[in-house]
Amino acid sequence: MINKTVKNAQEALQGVQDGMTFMLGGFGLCGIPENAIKELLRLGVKDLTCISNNAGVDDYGIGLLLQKRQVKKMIASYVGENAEFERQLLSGELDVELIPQGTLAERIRAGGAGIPAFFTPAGYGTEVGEGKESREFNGKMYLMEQWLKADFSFVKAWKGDTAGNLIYKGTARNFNPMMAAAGKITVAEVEELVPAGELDPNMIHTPGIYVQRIFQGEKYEKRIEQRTVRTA
Amino acid sequence: MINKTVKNAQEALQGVQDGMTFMLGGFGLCGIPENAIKELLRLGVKDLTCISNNAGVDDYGIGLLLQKRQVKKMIASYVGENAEFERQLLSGELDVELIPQGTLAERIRAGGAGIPAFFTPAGYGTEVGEGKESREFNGKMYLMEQWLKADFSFVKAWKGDTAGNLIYKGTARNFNPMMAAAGKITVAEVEELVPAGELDPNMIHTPGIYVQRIFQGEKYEKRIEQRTVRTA
Amino acid sequence: MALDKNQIAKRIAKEVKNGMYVNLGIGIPTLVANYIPEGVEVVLQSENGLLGMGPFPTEDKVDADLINAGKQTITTLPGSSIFSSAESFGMIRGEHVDLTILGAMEVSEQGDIANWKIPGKMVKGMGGAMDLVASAKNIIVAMQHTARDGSSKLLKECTLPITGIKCIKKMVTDLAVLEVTGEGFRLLERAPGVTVEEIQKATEGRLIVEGDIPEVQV
Amino acid sequence: MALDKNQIAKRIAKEVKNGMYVNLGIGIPTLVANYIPEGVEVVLQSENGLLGMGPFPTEDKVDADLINAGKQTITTLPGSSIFSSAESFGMIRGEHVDLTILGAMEVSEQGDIANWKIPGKMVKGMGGAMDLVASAKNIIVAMQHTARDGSSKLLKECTLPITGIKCIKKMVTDLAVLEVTGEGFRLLERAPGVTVEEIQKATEGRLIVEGDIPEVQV
Repeated sequence: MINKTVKNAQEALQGVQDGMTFMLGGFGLCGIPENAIKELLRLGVKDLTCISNNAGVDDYGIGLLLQKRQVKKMIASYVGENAEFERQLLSGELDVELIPQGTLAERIRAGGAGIPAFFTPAGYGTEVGEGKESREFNGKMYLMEQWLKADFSFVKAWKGDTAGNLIYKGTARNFNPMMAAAGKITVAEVEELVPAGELDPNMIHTPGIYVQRIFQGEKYEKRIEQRTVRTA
Repeated sequence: MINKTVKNAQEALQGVQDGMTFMLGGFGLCGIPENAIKELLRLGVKDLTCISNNAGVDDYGIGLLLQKRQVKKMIASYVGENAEFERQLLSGELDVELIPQGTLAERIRAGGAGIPAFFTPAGYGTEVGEGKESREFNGKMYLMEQWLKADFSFVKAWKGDTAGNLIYKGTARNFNPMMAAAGKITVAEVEELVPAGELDPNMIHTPGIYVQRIFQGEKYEKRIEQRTVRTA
Repeated sequence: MALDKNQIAKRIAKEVKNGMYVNLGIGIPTLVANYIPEGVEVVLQSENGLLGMGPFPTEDKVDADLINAGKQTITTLPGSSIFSSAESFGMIRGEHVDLTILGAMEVSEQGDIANWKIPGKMVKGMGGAMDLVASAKNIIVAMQHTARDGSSKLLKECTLPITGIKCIKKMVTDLAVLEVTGEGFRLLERAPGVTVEEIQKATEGRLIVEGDIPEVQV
Repeated sequence: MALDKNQIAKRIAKEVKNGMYVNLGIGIPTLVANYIPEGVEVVLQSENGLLGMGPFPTEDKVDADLINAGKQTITTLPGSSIFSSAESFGMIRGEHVDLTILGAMEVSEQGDIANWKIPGKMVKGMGGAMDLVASAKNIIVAMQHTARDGSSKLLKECTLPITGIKCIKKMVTDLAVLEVTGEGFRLLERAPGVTVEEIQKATEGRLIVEGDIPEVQV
């Protein structure tokens, strides 16, 4: 099997440049590529377009890239956890495209699956539909939405093998599988990297064909945004 | 959790009527809903529209429904293993719509996922594209294809639980997951039915929401079309 | 007396029928889960990718990799399943989810809803709300009848950027239970002790009152 | 002497580069797997939903639930993955598969291919062929240069219903290796002992011959 292993984040991000478009997996801070983000901070690349469901929080995740003004444009569905984001947006420093979450997920899936456009009812009749083609099917109105692709996709999985196969854990799956398929170069970081053959072929969430580089992350903080518990 | 269990194929197929549109999972004879097909034969419903990648072989799978003249129209991608099929088609007894395999898979996926239409390059410039809208994206030509849905979907899985969650085995997965989502009523038959809670939520191929009725099949013949072996 | 948040949730819980798959929005809708009647089996969908959302975890079971759409730590239940965001919204868009309960800033008498943006003031994004309202067969809005300044949130036309058009069918506010008919808000029930006149006053859009209006039973 | 099926497969195997994901059609293309050079690591995709197709099983390992697109029983390899048909064709349509090798009945000098239907005679369906030829970055056709009656299969225009337009880039026949340029078939190599004149005679479409044409090395 083709071996996709690289040593670390530094090697995995070779070729990353100013002005590129990136996809970053995760929902809130759950399932984000923590090590790739750290490396992007270290590299200091700027004028980035970042596609991610959220924009992190002020002091973690994509929020760190915003703090360092590395992001020119953000494409997301919900950015409510980030005051610095809101400040940059309202001041005009940051260009933002807000997309319904399902449309975002499907546009990314379409990018990976070679589907240049599709129709969805989400956003019809709202400002999301402005300037977009709309059409009726079976008496209901739909908007035409186009695929999204990226120069690099950064995804995070629970386990991965040297062939690039990935398994996610819990709701840390979220946008990661679609993004893995939609990147020209997909960098997967995993909590545990195992030799090809250790993962059950029947239980792979992301087939290795989508992953160009894989490495085991040095450390995962896995910060929790809303720690909610009940008494036993 | 909502319990989707029914006793057997007979109970699972209640409501099946002449003239309905069915989806049947499987690729060749691999992963076909053997028990549902047997029950359809017993019920003798006719004028059916069947959507399935293949049409079985002369004496098994959907081929049995063809023998009994229960099928009015077949929507498939490849029907080469079935002489009776070819006879009925060439004689005009059977109406057939042949669809590129990827387009078929995606139209069914679209039906389940609420996407009325999408663009694909497959079939552009061929007779498949006749009468269909075509459009250029990024310098390449695409056809617009519409969703497929069914009155009943019959799918076959390896393991299932009472909540309707399904796990397929090997390449018996094929069209089953998309069809499970595209049926108004989806009937899942499984080799082993277990109580909710026994399957790992992280390893479910088809979430239970798509399945209305589930039962453990009485028997699986699992006929092999091309038994190919090597000497050890 | 106007209903409090828990009473609104309790009233909405009566609309939840056995065997339903339900998506609950953030805020009052989340509380609905606490009032599902005994014997009514429902499955909660969390649009970030979970079917069969369980209660919050005990301290020792907290898992950063298991959160709901409100980013709260949660648990699974026997029979739960986990999937990608594309699958999750396929489920929503494909109308497999039977009921969506969500909050709103404004609802119009045509059933338009606004709940995602206050121009120049609040820009958080729509998250999954536009997909949910454009797709659900059955949507119930939980909200306060009026804003803090007393102005009505049940309008002829929404003034805020809308989330979806002609989609809201039913509403439970602190003052009333209403059906949105496309021609106005049909008053179904009123909060205990609240008069039709008070509800009329708090409703800018057309209020349809026919016959005797019973009190909400909670 | 014309190449036999195994020699055609062997010649095509030279086009397979290290690190490629490859989809092999039924017939001669399947044989290519036997000739991948040592040290060239490739992954075979089977469009029914398998990446990392292994060899045929030994008798005791035959599994009815593990077949390839030709319905043959097969095996997995360490690092294989299994997925649905929608995912499989997403992979193909999204151009993640690097190389497609398939058979043809006719190829035109524009690169059109016909391989799925003979009107009134053979109606088997296109299976995955239309998706593969419409999507692949790199397609090689393996075929006989002429039909049994001696008529050419390399034509100005296809006479049979086509599978895809302007998609074939390279061909290996029993007589020659050719590049399809859009303006004609550029002759790259000829089968050992076969003359350019013989190839010219067997080619109805425009044959482009420039300089010395070497013999195929197999």
